Amino acid sequence: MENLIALLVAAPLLGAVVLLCGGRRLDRIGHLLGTVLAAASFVIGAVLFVDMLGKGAEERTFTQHLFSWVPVEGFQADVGFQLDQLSMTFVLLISGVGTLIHIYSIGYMEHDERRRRFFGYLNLFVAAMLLLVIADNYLLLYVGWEGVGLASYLLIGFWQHKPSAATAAKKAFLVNRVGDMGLSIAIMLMFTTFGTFAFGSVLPSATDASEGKLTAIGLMLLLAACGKSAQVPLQSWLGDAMEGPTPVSALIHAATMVTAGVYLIVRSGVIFNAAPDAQTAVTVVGAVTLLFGAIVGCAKDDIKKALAGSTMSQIGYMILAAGLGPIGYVFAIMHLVTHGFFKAGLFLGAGSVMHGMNDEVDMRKYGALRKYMPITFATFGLGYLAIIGFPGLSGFFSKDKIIEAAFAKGGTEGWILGGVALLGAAITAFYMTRVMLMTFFGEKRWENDADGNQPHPHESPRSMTIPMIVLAFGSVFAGGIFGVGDRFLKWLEPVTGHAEGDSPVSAMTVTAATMVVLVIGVGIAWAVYGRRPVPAVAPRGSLLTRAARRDLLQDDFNHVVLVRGGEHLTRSLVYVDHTLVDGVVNGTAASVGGLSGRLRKLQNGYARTYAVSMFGGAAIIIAATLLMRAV
Amino acid sequence: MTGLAAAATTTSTGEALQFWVLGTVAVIGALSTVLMRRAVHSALCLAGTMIILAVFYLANGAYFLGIVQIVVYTGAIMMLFLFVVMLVGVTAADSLQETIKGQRWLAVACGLGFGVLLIAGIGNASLTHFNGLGQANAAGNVQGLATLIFTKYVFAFEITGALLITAAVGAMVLTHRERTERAATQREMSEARTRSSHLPPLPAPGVYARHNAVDVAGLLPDGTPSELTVMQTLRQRGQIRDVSSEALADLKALEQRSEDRLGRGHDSSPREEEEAAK
Amino acid sequence: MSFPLLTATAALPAVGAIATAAVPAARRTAAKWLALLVSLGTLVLGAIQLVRFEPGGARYQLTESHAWIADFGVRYELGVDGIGVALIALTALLMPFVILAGWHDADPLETHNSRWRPTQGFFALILAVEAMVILSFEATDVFLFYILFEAMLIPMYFLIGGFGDRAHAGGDEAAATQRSYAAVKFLLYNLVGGLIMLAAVIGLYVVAGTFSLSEIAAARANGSLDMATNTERLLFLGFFFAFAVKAPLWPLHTWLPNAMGEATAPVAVLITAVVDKVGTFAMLRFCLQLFPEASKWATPVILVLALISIVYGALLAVGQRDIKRLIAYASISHFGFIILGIFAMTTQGQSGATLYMVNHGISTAALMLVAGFLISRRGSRLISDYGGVQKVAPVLAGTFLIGGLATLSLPGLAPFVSEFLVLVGVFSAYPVVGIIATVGIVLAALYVLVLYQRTMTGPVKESVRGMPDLKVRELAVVVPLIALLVFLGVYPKPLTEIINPAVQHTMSDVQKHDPKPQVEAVK
Amino acid sequence: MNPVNYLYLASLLFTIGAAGVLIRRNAIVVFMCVELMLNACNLAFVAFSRMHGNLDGQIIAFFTMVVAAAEVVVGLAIIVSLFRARHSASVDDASLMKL
Repeated sequence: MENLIALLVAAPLLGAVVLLCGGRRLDRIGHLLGTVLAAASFVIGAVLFVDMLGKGAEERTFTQHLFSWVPVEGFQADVGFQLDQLSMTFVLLISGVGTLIHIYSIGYMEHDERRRRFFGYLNLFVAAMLLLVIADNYLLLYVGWEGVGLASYLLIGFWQHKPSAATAAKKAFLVNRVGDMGLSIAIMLMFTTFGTFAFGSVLPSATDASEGKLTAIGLMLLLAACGKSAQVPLQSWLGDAMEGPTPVSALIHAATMVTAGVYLIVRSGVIFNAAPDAQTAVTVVGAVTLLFGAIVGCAKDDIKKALAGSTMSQIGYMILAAGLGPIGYVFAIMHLVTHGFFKAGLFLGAGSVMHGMNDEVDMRKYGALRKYMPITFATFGLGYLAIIGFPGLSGFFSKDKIIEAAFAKGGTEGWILGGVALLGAAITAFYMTRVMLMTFFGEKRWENDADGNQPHPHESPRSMTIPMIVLAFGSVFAGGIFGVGDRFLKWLEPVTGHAEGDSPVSAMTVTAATMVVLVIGVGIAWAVYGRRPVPAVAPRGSLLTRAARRDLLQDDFNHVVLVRGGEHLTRSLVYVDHTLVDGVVNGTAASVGGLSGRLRKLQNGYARTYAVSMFGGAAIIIAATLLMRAV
Repeated sequence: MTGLAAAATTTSTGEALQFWVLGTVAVIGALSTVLMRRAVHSALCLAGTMIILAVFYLANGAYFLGIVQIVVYTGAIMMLFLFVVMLVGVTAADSLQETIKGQRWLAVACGLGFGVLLIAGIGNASLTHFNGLGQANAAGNVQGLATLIFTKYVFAFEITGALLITAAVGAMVLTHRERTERAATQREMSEARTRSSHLPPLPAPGVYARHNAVDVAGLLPDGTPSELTVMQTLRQRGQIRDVSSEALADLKALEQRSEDRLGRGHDSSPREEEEAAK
Repeated sequence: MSFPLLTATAALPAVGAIATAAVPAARRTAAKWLALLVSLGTLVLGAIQLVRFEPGGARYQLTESHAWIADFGVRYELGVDGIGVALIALTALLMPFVILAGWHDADPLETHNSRWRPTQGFFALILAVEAMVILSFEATDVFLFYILFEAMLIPMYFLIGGFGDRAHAGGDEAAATQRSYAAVKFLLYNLVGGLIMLAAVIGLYVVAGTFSLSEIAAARANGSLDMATNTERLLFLGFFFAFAVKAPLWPLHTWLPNAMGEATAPVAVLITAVVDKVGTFAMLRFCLQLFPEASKWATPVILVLALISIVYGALLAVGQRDIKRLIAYASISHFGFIILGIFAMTTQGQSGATLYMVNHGISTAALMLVAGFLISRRGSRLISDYGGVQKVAPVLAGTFLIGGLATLSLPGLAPFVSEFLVLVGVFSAYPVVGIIATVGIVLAALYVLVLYQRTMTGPVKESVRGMPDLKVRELAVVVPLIALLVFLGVYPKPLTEIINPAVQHTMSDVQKHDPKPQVEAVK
Repeated sequence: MNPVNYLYLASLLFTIGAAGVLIRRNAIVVFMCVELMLNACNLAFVAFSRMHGNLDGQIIAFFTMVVAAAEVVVGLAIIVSLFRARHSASVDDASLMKL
């Protein structure tokens, strides 16, 4: 049974290779092939899951060693897989949501002539993401880590003819590379500290290492997580990544890839547990991003960018939870899974709306769509309720637990983190209500597109609505299934460990507070966007709004400091290379040339002159010989 | 074989006398070779020096070389030189004026330095012990050389043979002129002649001239000298003597003198001015 | 006596070069096929070497030794260790692709007269370079190596100066001027390095009394050869300078962008993927083995220079406007990594560096040759003349992207393995250096993606409209290279197994050991 | 008299010949001076032969003569063809050995 693990990756990888190398012949069946292979992965995952359930908690770790990858003396990197409860959770999420989005894409990309290639990239992504979560060592994880980065790059830039898409793709890859730098340094640190980087060796012996080393490793892992999960300060790529096709945003930039950072931190929990400073850094990053994303999400008029801000913010919750240590690991993962459902559903809903509105993304040009797209409205609405934490839906269970855990951190820290988490919940309620109201309620503010076509909103084809319905089910019930009876906690505890914090406030109080802020958030949003008509042109807004529209000036900072600064740096270096470094070389050559120009005049062409120098030379040699003999 | 004994260990008074007298002559001959303005004189001086050297060879017990020096070197090689000198122009005298700046200074300085160094080197070396050639020449000098040449140096000897052949071929190649086009037939030559401006026979040397030497160009009817009348070799050497102005100069000198005598110093006729301008 | 495999591997292309040069003017195509067949034959011989080489056996294998210049103790001594055999395999492997890629690069123009035979010359020169490079990887006699090290400049000079891109922004006149400038610069720069090395070679002979690597090593081992510290340092610097020019290391790099920019793409590949490797190879084989103490003495400075190379090369690559010069600067950055790995003096660093040499050869060849195909279509090397190629020639764009991804060391492709090994090796010995070097991987992503974005994406430019996609010949060049990149990225073990023992020997030469991990981790 | 004097004479003649090569412009005279130098060498060889008591020196002198003969043949041929081409036997006229 354990030998099936490799097939999890192999199936979609095969799909990617066949679809990308197969050429036009596969255009007609490419999308089906891709979907089938993604589904195969899910089936294998489910089989393994069932098998795993049948075993005791201690025997639930499956391993498979394929071959020795890079053996160089002490450096032994293997290609081997480890499938435990944590990985299993991810495998099911990735292959499950992945398959749904494959199905959705069949309809969404129907009119794109490069659909085959799109499915190839999607398969590549699924393969890399699965590799990431089932790798049994950090280096192989790194392969998957960069692999998803590549797939993300290819998919964001899928519509390459748009310069904005190409730029966004490049930006995503570059920012991720900065994070990857962290991961590679972390691996190097592990190698020098432990002599290995396999989970099975590093994690059990982590506590033997000095705290300084562990803090360094932890911070580097955090840097990696920031890059991949779009956390401050490496969050700037996520908003731009919305240039990609919407299924991509749903799968990669909402449900799976961006949560890889959370996986990394939870997986390395032992290291963080022993390095409190690193943990604090994680919580700070999570808390800051939580607010940052939420504020950005409030100001965006582009529906996908608003959702992207929301993603950032929700992952901030997860990172915050992961930073809390054993109190929060399980809830981080639980929120990750529920978020995977409802955020994917929301994005697919957004895609469905865009599909019906001539690819218009500005919410100010939507309005009153609930009558035209009932299924989309329903599924989007359920996702909305889930994300704001409406009692009984999945977001309620997972987010509530995180807020509780934040308070349970204890001390001033606990109060601050808990407060931030509560505030975040309020803002979440606000911006999601805003999205909901601007899109589905109010009156029509539709406009013709650039080609003058009038929008004809209609419900999407079945291949698109079915995945949305399935995800909506997940959004509604996942939390209940996981949360009731602490099923999810028991499932994951053997891997991540769990501890109950000593919360200064009771669980009931937290839940009540959450409900209060939720109502406040929804209320404000309704007051602003529900009671009066939404202007079709965005008002100037307050200073904060304007800053938030520009990602809180982060992009301006990047542009001025990194882009412009980098341009100046490279330009001046090119100049230096040309004039200074090469100048020395050419100068030497020129001076030698000048000198020989002078010396050349000695060559007057008269043989007799040359004879004199020969004769003189002979005389000098004789003199030298005599002198040598004399000495 | 009396000379042999004398050359063996010591130098006789006779040899010393011979050395000092002939050596002086040899040095003078060498200097003359360098300093004579005419190549033919240089060649003759060199030949003299070489003969003296042949005598020295004999005195040093190198009988074979002495003879070879006279027969081959002086007899054959110097004659070859003389031939070429003839070809190039036996009467041509070189200017000894130096044209390259500093060349003479440097040459003299280098020569002096070189000579001084050589002589100092020889003086420095301990060359007191003389073995003499008595033993080596015991079976005869020619036989001794032959033994060496055909045993120890046989390869070198063979190679010099090849060298000589190569040299002979090389000389032929260098001096031989390949005819690059078909030889003109008599008809073509006559046609060319007809088209040229020299239909009548070419002037003979000395026609209308005041000299009958071969290197003096004949005068054309209008009084200008025609170089065509001089043989090609002289033309190429640039050895055409121009005597056209000599007569005028003579005439002018004559007139000058008569004028001086008649006391008409500064009053000259238009005709004279015209001639002076020429 | 057994079959002289090493001599044969070098002799085959040498003979092939002469034969190709002798092909009559009218039989151009025959010359091409001949060159291709010879290079394939060499590849077979290289593969036999790889198979016959026993990783666990003696340090130098398949050795041959004949007296050559007896008076100076110069011998014709050949032998390969794991590093050499890997690089020979790389050289033999790349040549057929170089020849195939340059199939039409040297066709005579209409204006040339019929006796002009550039095609024969081009392929003969390529084979001559191959012969000399292979022999230099095999030479275990310092003098023999020196001669080859210098001699390979001659065919390279003619390849750079004689054959350029068909179209040039400044017209034929400017193209010829710049080409000859580049060729002369290449030649002079390397000759200066070689001259200094010659002095050091003679110095070594004076000190050691022999040119034989094995004899010197033996003399060092039994203590009969004890160099004075200063002597050793001077000799080391003499050797290192020549290799640093060839490699090239900052600030001796400026000849490379000119040479690679002006040469045709196959020749540029020859420069950076094959000839320059001789420099880094020689650092590993000669500098470390002959002068271990001096190498350790110079390490800090060399590490700093290598770091500068990495960052500086990458930054300059970002600032380039010319595709080929960009790749050249990228190569400078990569050579910085290789030198860093060599002088980290850890097993991982040196194994990684050797692997890097092989992988860089393949990845640069892939990227450069595709760039060459691109340039040959449009006749311009300027990045700004392209845009949206992806739309009209997707296969070309795809292969270009894969070449670029290999250049930026994407995991799963071969260069990643080597780059990571180098980084780990450096980091375990010099953590700060390792961290700074890691910045290089971000910059690598920057220049590759900027290049890809500007040429391949965006709206289709008028000038690239109707550009044909890769043809069969071009695919035959690119696809095997990419397959190899993937294979070596996933399963580099066959190579590392050959390289590791050789690196162990080098490590024992310099008497260094890998630092021990602080914690004994459970297994 | 000491036979070393022959060596002094030889070096004197050699130096004179060398000076002649440097000073004279007429190719034929230059060539003659070269011959003078060769003869001076021969004299030295003969004297050495006597000094060492074997005939090797004479052999060398003999070979020198042979080579000189060959040299003269070729050299004069060159002078003649040079003269034909340039109508001059001056060595300074053939000053094309410069850029």
